[in-house]
Amino acid sequence: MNEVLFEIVTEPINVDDMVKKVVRREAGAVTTFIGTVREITKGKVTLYLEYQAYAAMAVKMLGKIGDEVSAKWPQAKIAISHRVGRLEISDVAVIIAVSTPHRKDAYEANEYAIERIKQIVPIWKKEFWEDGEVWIGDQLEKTPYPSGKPEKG
Amino acid sequence: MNEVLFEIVTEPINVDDMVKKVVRREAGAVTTFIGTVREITKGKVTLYLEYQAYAAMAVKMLGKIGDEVSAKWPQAKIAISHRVGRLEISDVAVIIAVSTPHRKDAYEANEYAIERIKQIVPIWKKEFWEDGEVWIGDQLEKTPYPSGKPEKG
Amino acid sequence: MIKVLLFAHLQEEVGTESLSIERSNLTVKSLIQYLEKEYPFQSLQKVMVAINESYAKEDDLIQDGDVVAFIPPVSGG
Amino acid sequence: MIKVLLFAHLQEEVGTESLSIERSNLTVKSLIQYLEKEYPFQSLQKVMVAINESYAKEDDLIQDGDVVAFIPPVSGG
Repeated sequence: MNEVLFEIVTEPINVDDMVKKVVRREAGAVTTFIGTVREITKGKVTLYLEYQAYAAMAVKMLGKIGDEVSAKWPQAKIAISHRVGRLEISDVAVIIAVSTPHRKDAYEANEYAIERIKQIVPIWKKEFWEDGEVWIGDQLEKTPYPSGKPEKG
Repeated sequence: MNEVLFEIVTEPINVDDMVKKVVRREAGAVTTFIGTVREITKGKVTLYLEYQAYAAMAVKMLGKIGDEVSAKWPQAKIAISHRVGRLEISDVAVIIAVSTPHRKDAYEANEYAIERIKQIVPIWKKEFWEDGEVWIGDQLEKTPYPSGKPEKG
Repeated sequence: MIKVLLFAHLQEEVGTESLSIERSNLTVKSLIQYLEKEYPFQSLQKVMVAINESYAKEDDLIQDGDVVAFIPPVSGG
Repeated sequence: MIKVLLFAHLQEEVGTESLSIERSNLTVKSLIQYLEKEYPFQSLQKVMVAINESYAKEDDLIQDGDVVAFIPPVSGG
Protein backbone atom coordinates (compact mmCIF):
# COMPACT_ATOMS: atom_id res chain seq x y z
CA MET A 1 0.00 0.00 0.00
CA ASN A 2 1.28 3.38 -1.00
CA GLU A 3 1.53 5.52 2.10
CA VAL A 4 2.59 8.73 0.36
CA LEU A 5 -0.44 10.96 0.81
CA PHE A 6 0.87 14.12 -0.87
CA GLU A 7 2.72 13.89 -4.15
CA ILE A 8 3.83 15.75 -7.25
CA VAL A 9 4.09 13.20 -10.04
CA THR A 10 4.99 13.10 -13.71
CA GLU A 11 3.08 9.94 -14.59
CA PRO A 12 -0.70 9.55 -14.99
CA ILE A 13 -2.63 9.44 -11.70
CA ASN A 14 -4.97 6.52 -11.07
CA VAL A 15 -8.24 7.26 -9.28
CA ASP A 16 -8.55 3.81 -7.73
CA ASP A 17 -5.09 4.11 -6.20
CA MET A 18 -6.00 7.46 -4.68
CA VAL A 19 -9.22 6.08 -3.23
CA LYS A 20 -7.35 3.11 -1.72
CA LYS A 21 -5.08 5.52 0.14
CA VAL A 22 -8.00 6.87 2.18
CA VAL A 23 -10.50 4.01 2.49
CA ARG A 24 -10.74 2.86 6.11
CA ARG A 25 -13.04 0.57 8.11
CA GLU A 26 -14.36 3.54 10.08
CA ALA A 27 -15.10 5.61 6.97
CA GLY A 28 -18.37 5.33 5.10
CA ALA A 29 -17.81 8.07 2.54
CA VAL A 30 -15.07 8.92 0.08
CA THR A 31 -15.19 11.92 -2.21
CA THR A 32 -12.74 12.53 -4.99
CA PHE A 33 -12.12 15.64 -7.00
CA ILE A 34 -10.47 15.08 -10.36
CA GLY A 35 -9.25 18.11 -12.24
CA THR A 36 -8.96 17.40 -15.96
CA VAL A 37 -7.60 19.48 -18.80
CA ARG A 38 -10.53 21.35 -20.33
CA GLU A 39 -10.47 22.05 -24.03
CA ILE A 40 -12.25 25.39 -23.96
CA THR A 41 -11.62 28.17 -21.46
CA LYS A 42 -13.36 31.50 -21.97
CA GLY A 43 -14.00 30.72 -25.62
CA LYS A 44 -10.39 29.83 -26.43
CA VAL A 45 -9.38 26.35 -27.60
CA THR A 46 -6.55 24.83 -25.60
CA LEU A 47 -4.33 22.37 -27.50
CA TYR A 48 -2.49 21.10 -24.44
CA LEU A 49 -1.07 22.30 -21.12
CA GLU A 50 2.21 22.24 -19.34
CA TYR A 51 2.30 22.21 -15.56
CA GLN A 52 5.39 23.29 -13.68
CA ALA A 53 5.87 22.95 -9.93
CA TYR A 54 8.30 24.07 -7.28
CA ALA A 55 8.09 20.43 -6.31
CA ALA A 56 9.68 20.39 -2.85
CA MET A 57 7.61 23.32 -1.65
CA ALA A 58 4.48 22.09 -3.42
CA VAL A 59 4.63 18.78 -1.52
CA LYS A 60 5.14 20.73 1.69
CA MET A 61 2.12 22.94 0.95
CA LEU A 62 -0.03 19.92 0.10
CA GLY A 63 0.96 18.52 3.50
CA LYS A 64 0.00 21.82 5.09
CA ILE A 65 -3.43 21.59 3.44
CA GLY A 66 -3.66 18.09 4.88
CA ASP A 67 -2.91 19.50 8.34
CA GLU A 68 -5.55 22.19 7.90
CA VAL A 69 -8.10 19.57 6.87
CA SER A 70 -7.24 17.43 9.90
CA ALA A 71 -7.69 20.43 12.16
CA LYS A 72 -11.09 21.27 10.69
CA TRP A 73 -12.33 17.71 10.14
CA PRO A 74 -10.50 15.54 12.71
CA GLN A 75 -11.96 12.30 11.38
CA ALA A 76 -11.01 12.96 7.75
CA LYS A 77 -8.16 11.28 5.88
CA ILE A 78 -6.95 13.04 2.75
CA ALA A 79 -4.56 12.29 -0.12
CA ILE A 80 -3.61 14.64 -2.95
CA SER A 81 -1.56 13.99 -6.10
CA HIS A 82 -0.82 16.65 -8.70
CA ARG A 83 0.72 15.81 -12.05
CA VAL A 84 3.22 18.07 -13.81
CA GLY A 85 4.66 18.16 -17.32
CA ARG A 86 2.75 18.11 -20.58
CA LEU A 87 -0.93 17.14 -20.30
CA GLU A 88 -3.38 16.59 -23.14
CA ILE A 89 -7.08 17.45 -23.19
CA SER A 90 -9.01 15.34 -20.60
CA ASP A 91 -5.81 14.20 -18.88
CA VAL A 92 -6.00 14.22 -15.10
CA ALA A 93 -4.02 17.07 -13.51
CA VAL A 94 -4.97 16.62 -9.88
CA ILE A 95 -6.85 14.16 -7.68
CA ILE A 96 -7.99 14.87 -4.15
CA ALA A 97 -9.42 11.93 -2.19
CA VAL A 98 -11.04 12.39 1.22
CA SER A 99 -12.62 9.78 3.46
CA THR A 100 -14.81 10.52 6.46
CA PRO A 101 -17.30 8.59 8.58
CA HIS A 102 -20.18 10.71 7.21
CA ARG A 103 -20.62 12.13 3.75
CA LYS A 104 -21.19 15.83 4.39
CA ASP A 105 -17.66 16.22 5.77
CA ALA A 106 -16.18 14.38 2.79
CA TYR A 107 -17.64 16.94 0.37
CA GLU A 108 -16.71 19.95 2.47
CA ALA A 109 -13.14 18.88 3.23
CA ASN A 110 -12.57 18.02 -0.41
CA GLU A 111 -13.80 21.38 -1.68
CA TYR A 112 -11.75 23.14 0.97
CA ALA A 113 -8.63 21.35 -0.28
CA ILE A 114 -9.04 22.34 -3.93
CA GLU A 115 -9.63 25.97 -2.97
CA ARG A 116 -6.46 25.97 -0.90
CA ILE A 117 -4.47 24.31 -3.67
CA LYS A 118 -5.41 27.20 -5.91
CA GLN A 119 -4.19 29.63 -3.24
CA ILE A 120 -0.95 28.30 -1.81
CA VAL A 121 0.55 25.42 -3.80
CA PRO A 122 3.37 26.57 -6.10
CA ILE A 123 2.22 25.00 -9.35
CA TRP A 124 1.70 26.86 -12.60
CA LYS A 125 0.10 25.95 -15.86
CA LYS A 126 0.91 27.19 -19.31
CA GLU A 127 -1.82 26.99 -21.91
CA PHE A 128 -0.91 26.32 -25.52
CA TRP A 129 -3.32 27.61 -28.18
CA GLU A 130 -3.24 27.66 -31.98
CA ASP A 131 -2.01 31.24 -31.90
CA GLY A 132 0.17 31.39 -28.83
CA GLU A 133 0.88 30.30 -25.31
CA VAL A 134 0.66 31.90 -21.90
CA TRP A 135 1.38 31.17 -18.27
CA ILE A 136 -1.88 31.30 -16.33
CA GLY A 137 -1.86 33.06 -12.99
CA ASP A 138 -4.20 34.38 -10.38
CA GLN A 139 -7.04 32.00 -11.19
CA LEU A 140 -9.05 33.23 -8.28
CA GLU A 141 -8.96 36.65 -9.88
CA LYS A 142 -8.38 38.39 -6.62
CA THR A 143 -6.43 41.50 -7.52
CA PRO A 144 -4.53 43.43 -6.61
CA TYR A 145 -2.09 42.01 -4.13
CA PRO A 146 -1.80 41.86 -1.19
CA SER A 147 -5.53 41.06 -0.76
CA GLY A 148 -5.18 38.16 -3.17
CA LYS A 149 -2.03 36.87 -1.58
CA PRO A 150 -1.80 33.28 -0.45
CA GLU A 151 -1.92 32.89 3.29
CA LYS A 152 1.50 32.71 4.75
CA GLY A 153 2.78 29.17 5.02
CA MET B 1 -16.92 2.73 -23.72
CA ASN B 2 -19.72 1.82 -21.38
CA GLU B 3 -22.68 4.05 -22.13
CA VAL B 4 -24.92 2.77 -19.32
CA LEU B 5 -25.05 5.74 -16.96
CA PHE B 6 -27.41 4.33 -14.32
CA GLU B 7 -27.00 0.80 -13.09
CA ILE B 8 -27.74 -1.66 -10.32
CA VAL B 9 -24.93 -4.21 -10.29
CA THR B 10 -23.91 -7.29 -8.33
CA GLU B 11 -20.18 -7.12 -9.07
CA PRO B 12 -17.62 -4.68 -7.57
CA ILE B 13 -17.77 -1.15 -9.01
CA ASN B 14 -14.58 0.37 -10.39
CA VAL B 15 -14.00 4.07 -9.78
CA ASP B 16 -11.92 4.61 -12.92
CA ASP B 17 -14.68 3.13 -15.07
CA MET B 18 -17.21 5.47 -13.51
CA VAL B 19 -14.98 8.50 -14.07
CA LYS B 20 -14.46 7.50 -17.71
CA LYS B 21 -18.23 7.55 -18.24
CA VAL B 22 -18.39 11.28 -17.52
CA VAL B 23 -15.02 12.73 -18.59
CA ARG B 24 -15.48 15.04 -21.59
CA ARG B 25 -13.33 17.54 -23.43
CA GLU B 26 -15.52 20.40 -22.27
CA ALA B 27 -15.39 19.31 -18.61
CA GLY B 28 -12.61 20.42 -16.30
CA ALA B 29 -13.91 18.92 -13.07
CA VAL B 30 -15.10 15.49 -12.04
CA THR B 31 -16.32 14.69 -8.54
CA THR B 32 -17.03 11.21 -7.32
CA PHE B 33 -18.84 10.07 -4.23
CA ILE B 34 -18.02 6.57 -3.09
CA GLY B 35 -20.17 5.07 -0.38
CA THR B 36 -18.35 2.28 1.45
CA VAL B 37 -19.51 -0.15 4.11
CA ARG B 38 -18.61 1.37 7.48
CA GLU B 39 -17.70 -0.98 10.31
CA ILE B 40 -19.18 1.04 13.16
CA THR B 41 -22.54 2.79 13.12
CA LYS B 42 -23.82 4.40 16.30
CA GLY B 43 -21.44 2.32 18.39
CA LYS B 44 -22.50 -1.00 16.91
CA VAL B 45 -20.05 -3.22 14.99
CA THR B 46 -21.32 -4.29 11.59
CA LEU B 47 -20.01 -7.64 10.32
CA TYR B 48 -21.32 -7.22 6.78
CA LEU B 49 -24.30 -5.85 4.85
CA GLU B 50 -26.80 -7.08 2.36
CA TYR B 51 -28.32 -4.67 -0.12
CA GLN B 52 -31.58 -5.49 -1.85
CA ALA B 53 -33.09 -3.45 -4.69
CA TYR B 54 -36.30 -3.26 -6.63
CA ALA B 55 -33.91 -3.20 -9.55
CA ALA B 56 -36.14 -2.12 -12.44
CA MET B 57 -37.59 0.78 -10.49
CA ALA B 58 -34.25 1.66 -8.91
CA VAL B 59 -32.67 2.11 -12.35
CA LYS B 60 -35.65 4.24 -13.34
CA MET B 61 -35.29 6.41 -10.23
CA LEU B 62 -31.53 6.81 -10.80
CA GLY B 63 -32.41 8.03 -14.29
CA LYS B 64 -34.92 10.43 -12.77
CA ILE B 65 -32.18 11.80 -10.51
CA GLY B 66 -30.06 12.20 -13.63
CA ASP B 67 -32.87 14.20 -15.24
CA GLU B 68 -33.18 16.38 -12.15
CA VAL B 69 -29.44 17.03 -12.18
CA SER B 70 -29.55 17.95 -15.88
CA ALA B 71 -32.38 20.37 -15.21
CA LYS B 72 -30.51 22.07 -12.35
CA TRP B 73 -26.99 21.88 -13.84
CA PRO B 74 -27.47 21.77 -17.64
CA GLN B 75 -23.76 21.30 -18.31
CA ALA B 76 -23.34 18.37 -15.93
CA LYS B 77 -22.97 14.74 -16.95
CA ILE B 78 -23.70 12.16 -14.26
CA ALA B 79 -23.35 8.40 -13.85
CA ILE B 80 -24.47 6.32 -10.87
CA SER B 81 -23.90 2.65 -10.07
CA HIS B 82 -25.22 0.95 -6.93
CA ARG B 83 -24.16 -2.52 -5.94
CA VAL B 84 -26.51 -5.05 -4.33
CA GLY B 85 -26.00 -8.37 -2.58
CA ARG B 86 -23.61 -9.15 0.25
CA LEU B 87 -20.94 -6.47 0.91
CA GLU B 88 -18.05 -6.65 3.35
CA ILE B 89 -16.57 -3.82 5.40
CA SER B 90 -15.00 -1.15 3.12
CA ASP B 91 -16.64 -2.59 -0.01
CA VAL B 92 -18.04 0.04 -2.35
CA ALA B 93 -21.84 0.22 -2.29
CA VAL B 94 -22.40 3.20 -4.57
CA ILE B 95 -20.45 5.50 -6.84
CA ILE B 96 -21.72 8.79 -8.21
CA ALA B 97 -19.54 10.51 -10.82
CA VAL B 98 -20.33 14.01 -12.08
CA SER B 99 -18.41 16.09 -14.61
CA THR B 100 -18.93 19.80 -15.20
CA PRO B 101 -16.97 22.61 -16.83
CA HIS B 102 -16.34 24.22 -13.42
CA ARG B 103 -15.76 22.58 -10.07
CA LYS B 104 -18.42 24.17 -7.85
CA ASP B 105 -21.20 22.59 -9.87
CA ALA B 106 -19.52 19.18 -9.75
CA TYR B 107 -19.61 19.18 -5.94
CA GLU B 108 -23.15 20.50 -5.69
CA ALA B 109 -24.66 18.18 -8.29
CA ASN B 110 -22.92 15.19 -6.74
CA GLU B 111 -24.18 15.94 -3.24
CA TYR B 112 -27.67 16.56 -4.61
CA ALA B 113 -27.60 13.10 -6.21
CA ILE B 114 -26.65 11.20 -3.04
CA GLU B 115 -29.34 13.00 -1.05
CA ARG B 116 -31.94 12.07 -3.66
CA ILE B 117 -30.75 8.45 -3.73
CA LYS B 118 -31.46 8.26 -0.03
CA GLN B 119 -34.95 9.62 -0.64
CA ILE B 120 -36.38 7.93 -3.71
CA VAL B 121 -34.34 4.95 -4.92
CA PRO B 122 -35.85 1.62 -3.81
CA ILE B 123 -32.76 0.02 -2.28
CA TRP B 124 -32.55 -1.37 1.24
CA LYS B 125 -29.71 -2.51 3.39
CA LYS B 126 -29.69 -5.13 6.11
CA GLU B 127 -26.98 -4.86 8.73
CA PHE B 128 -25.58 -8.03 10.27
CA TRP B 129 -24.13 -7.76 13.77
CA GLU B 130 -22.70 -10.30 16.23
CA ASP B 131 -26.05 -10.40 18.03
CA GLY B 132 -28.57 -9.95 15.27
CA GLU B 133 -29.59 -8.37 12.02
CA VAL B 134 -31.98 -5.67 10.94
CA TRP B 135 -33.29 -3.95 7.86
CA ILE B 136 -32.32 -0.29 7.99
CA GLY B 137 -34.95 2.22 7.00
CA ASP B 138 -35.63 5.90 7.09
CA GLN B 139 -31.98 6.93 7.20
CA LEU B 140 -32.90 10.56 6.93
CA GLU B 141 -34.78 10.10 10.19
CA LYS B 142 -37.69 12.14 9.04
CA THR B 143 -40.66 10.70 10.85
CA PRO B 144 -43.49 10.27 10.75
CA TYR B 145 -44.76 9.90 7.21
CA PRO B 146 -45.95 11.64 5.16
CA SER B 147 -43.44 14.42 5.87
CA GLY B 148 -40.58 12.00 5.35
CA LYS B 149 -42.08 10.56 2.21
CA PRO B 150 -40.06 10.39 -0.95
CA GLU B 151 -41.17 12.88 -3.54
CA LYS B 152 -43.53 11.29 -5.99
CA GLY B 153 -41.71 9.76 -8.93
CA MET C 1 -55.56 -9.72 -10.83
CA ILE C 2 -52.76 -7.58 -9.51
CA LYS C 3 -49.24 -8.53 -8.57
CA VAL C 4 -47.84 -7.21 -5.30
CA LEU C 5 -44.05 -7.03 -4.78
CA LEU C 6 -42.57 -7.02 -1.28
CA PHE C 7 -39.12 -5.90 -0.16
CA ALA C 8 -36.84 -5.85 2.88
CA HIS C 9 -38.60 -6.66 6.16
CA LEU C 10 -42.00 -6.92 4.43
CA GLN C 11 -40.78 -10.04 2.61
CA GLU C 12 -39.79 -11.58 5.90
CA GLU C 13 -43.04 -10.72 7.66
CA VAL C 14 -45.10 -12.52 5.04
CA GLY C 15 -42.49 -15.07 3.94
CA THR C 16 -42.68 -14.33 0.21
CA GLU C 17 -41.37 -11.84 -2.35
CA SER C 18 -44.67 -11.39 -4.14
CA LEU C 19 -48.38 -11.96 -3.84
CA SER C 20 -51.07 -12.40 -6.49
CA ILE C 21 -54.24 -10.66 -5.45
CA GLU C 22 -57.50 -11.52 -7.20
CA ARG C 23 -58.83 -7.99 -7.16
CA SER C 24 -58.63 -4.90 -9.34
CA ASN C 25 -60.06 -1.40 -9.65
CA LEU C 26 -59.32 -0.57 -6.07
CA THR C 27 -57.38 2.33 -4.59
CA VAL C 28 -53.95 2.07 -3.04
CA LYS C 29 -55.55 2.81 0.31
CA SER C 30 -58.06 -0.03 -0.11
CA LEU C 31 -55.32 -2.46 -1.10
CA ILE C 32 -53.32 -1.55 2.01
CA GLN C 33 -56.36 -2.14 4.21
CA TYR C 34 -57.03 -5.46 2.50
CA LEU C 35 -53.41 -6.66 2.86
CA GLU C 36 -53.16 -5.60 6.51
CA LYS C 37 -56.25 -7.65 7.23
CA GLU C 38 -55.30 -10.74 5.22
CA TYR C 39 -51.53 -10.99 5.80
CA PRO C 40 -49.25 -10.81 8.86
CA PHE C 41 -47.72 -7.39 8.13
CA GLN C 42 -46.68 -5.53 11.25
CA SER C 43 -47.64 -2.26 9.60
CA LEU C 44 -47.94 -0.76 6.15
CA GLN C 45 -48.34 2.77 7.44
CA LYS C 46 -44.80 4.01 6.71
CA VAL C 47 -44.60 2.15 3.44
CA MET C 48 -44.67 3.87 0.06
CA VAL C 49 -46.47 2.30 -2.87
CA ALA C 50 -45.41 2.21 -6.50
CA ILE C 51 -47.67 1.22 -9.36
CA ASN C 52 -45.74 -0.05 -12.38
CA GLU C 53 -42.48 1.39 -11.05
CA SER C 54 -43.79 4.90 -10.30
CA TYR C 55 -44.63 6.22 -6.85
CA ALA C 56 -48.39 6.38 -6.28
CA LYS C 57 -50.72 8.28 -3.99
CA GLU C 58 -53.18 6.57 -1.69
CA ASP C 59 -56.21 7.39 -3.82
CA ASP C 60 -54.64 6.26 -7.10
CA LEU C 61 -56.54 3.45 -8.74
CA ILE C 62 -54.98 0.05 -9.33
CA GLN C 63 -56.02 -1.64 -12.56
CA ASP C 64 -56.12 -5.28 -13.54
CA GLY C 65 -52.60 -6.41 -14.47
CA ASP C 66 -50.80 -3.67 -12.55
CA VAL C 67 -47.65 -4.45 -10.61
CA VAL C 68 -47.85 -2.84 -7.18
CA ALA C 69 -44.69 -2.58 -5.08
CA PHE C 70 -44.62 -1.92 -1.35
CA ILE C 71 -41.57 0.18 -0.61
CA PRO C 72 -40.44 0.59 3.00
CA PRO C 73 -38.28 3.64 3.83
CA VAL C 74 -35.24 3.23 1.59
CA SER C 75 -31.66 2.91 2.84
CA GLY C 76 -29.42 2.79 -0.22
CA GLY C 77 -26.35 4.86 -0.80
CA MET D 1 25.38 34.08 -1.18
CA ILE D 2 21.72 33.34 -1.74
CA LYS D 3 20.08 31.19 -4.36
CA VAL D 4 17.04 32.57 -6.17
CA LEU D 5 14.61 30.17 -7.88
CA LEU D 6 12.39 31.37 -10.71
CA PHE D 7 9.23 29.80 -12.07
CA ALA D 8 6.71 30.14 -14.88
CA HIS D 9 6.98 33.41 -16.84
CA LEU D 10 9.73 34.70 -14.56
CA GLN D 11 12.07 31.99 -15.91
CA GLU D 12 11.32 33.10 -19.42
CA GLU D 13 11.78 36.79 -18.71
CA VAL D 14 15.29 36.22 -17.38
CA GLY D 15 16.13 33.11 -19.37
CA THR D 16 17.19 30.96 -16.42
CA GLU D 17 15.66 28.82 -13.65
CA SER D 18 17.88 30.16 -10.90
CA LEU D 19 20.24 32.96 -9.98
CA SER D 20 23.11 33.11 -7.51
CA ILE D 21 23.19 36.47 -5.79
CA GLU D 22 26.31 37.52 -3.92
CA ARG D 23 24.49 39.24 -1.14
CA SER D 24 22.98 38.32 2.21
CA ASN D 25 21.33 39.88 5.27
CA LEU D 26 18.88 41.81 3.19
CA THR D 27 15.11 41.94 3.36
CA VAL D 28 12.77 40.38 0.84
CA LYS D 29 11.80 43.90 -0.20
CA SER D 30 15.41 44.87 -0.81
CA LEU D 31 16.06 41.73 -2.83
CA ILE D 32 13.05 42.48 -5.02
CA GLN D 33 14.29 46.03 -5.63
CA TYR D 34 17.76 44.73 -6.44
CA LEU D 35 16.49 42.10 -8.87
CA GLU D 36 14.12 44.47 -10.64
CA LYS D 37 17.06 46.81 -11.22
CA GLU D 38 19.57 44.19 -12.32
CA TYR D 39 17.43 41.73 -14.33
CA PRO D 40 14.83 42.12 -17.08
CA PHE D 41 11.77 41.19 -14.99
CA GLN D 42 8.58 42.84 -16.20
CA SER D 43 7.40 43.13 -12.62
CA LEU D 44 7.85 41.38 -9.30
CA GLN D 45 4.99 43.25 -7.66
CA LYS D 46 2.40 40.45 -7.77
CA VAL D 47 4.94 37.78 -6.98
CA MET D 48 5.08 35.97 -3.65
CA VAL D 49 8.39 35.07 -2.08
CA ALA D 50 9.31 31.91 -0.20
CA ILE D 51 12.43 31.51 1.89
CA ASN D 52 13.50 27.89 2.25
CA GLU D 53 10.09 26.64 1.05
CA SER D 54 7.96 28.79 3.38
CA TYR D 55 6.09 31.93 2.34
CA ALA D 56 7.84 35.08 3.55
CA LYS D 57 6.83 38.67 4.24
CA GLU D 58 8.54 41.62 2.59
CA ASP D 59 10.46 42.63 5.71
CA ASP D 60 11.73 39.10 6.45
CA LEU D 61 15.50 38.87 6.44
CA ILE D 62 17.35 36.65 3.98
CA GLN D 63 20.46 34.95 5.37
CA ASP D 64 23.51 33.66 3.65
CA GLY D 65 22.78 30.25 2.16
CA ASP D 66 19.01 30.72 2.00
CA VAL D 67 17.04 29.53 -1.00
CA VAL D 68 14.61 32.22 -2.10
CA ALA D 69 11.84 31.34 -4.53
CA PHE D 70 9.83 33.85 -6.53
CA ILE D 71 6.33 32.52 -6.84
CA PRO D 72 3.96 34.14 -9.34
CA PRO D 73 0.23 33.73 -8.73
CA VAL D 74 -0.29 29.97 -8.76
CA SER D 75 -2.55 28.11 -11.19
CA GLY D 76 -2.49 24.47 -10.17
CA GLY D 77 -5.50 22.25 -9.66
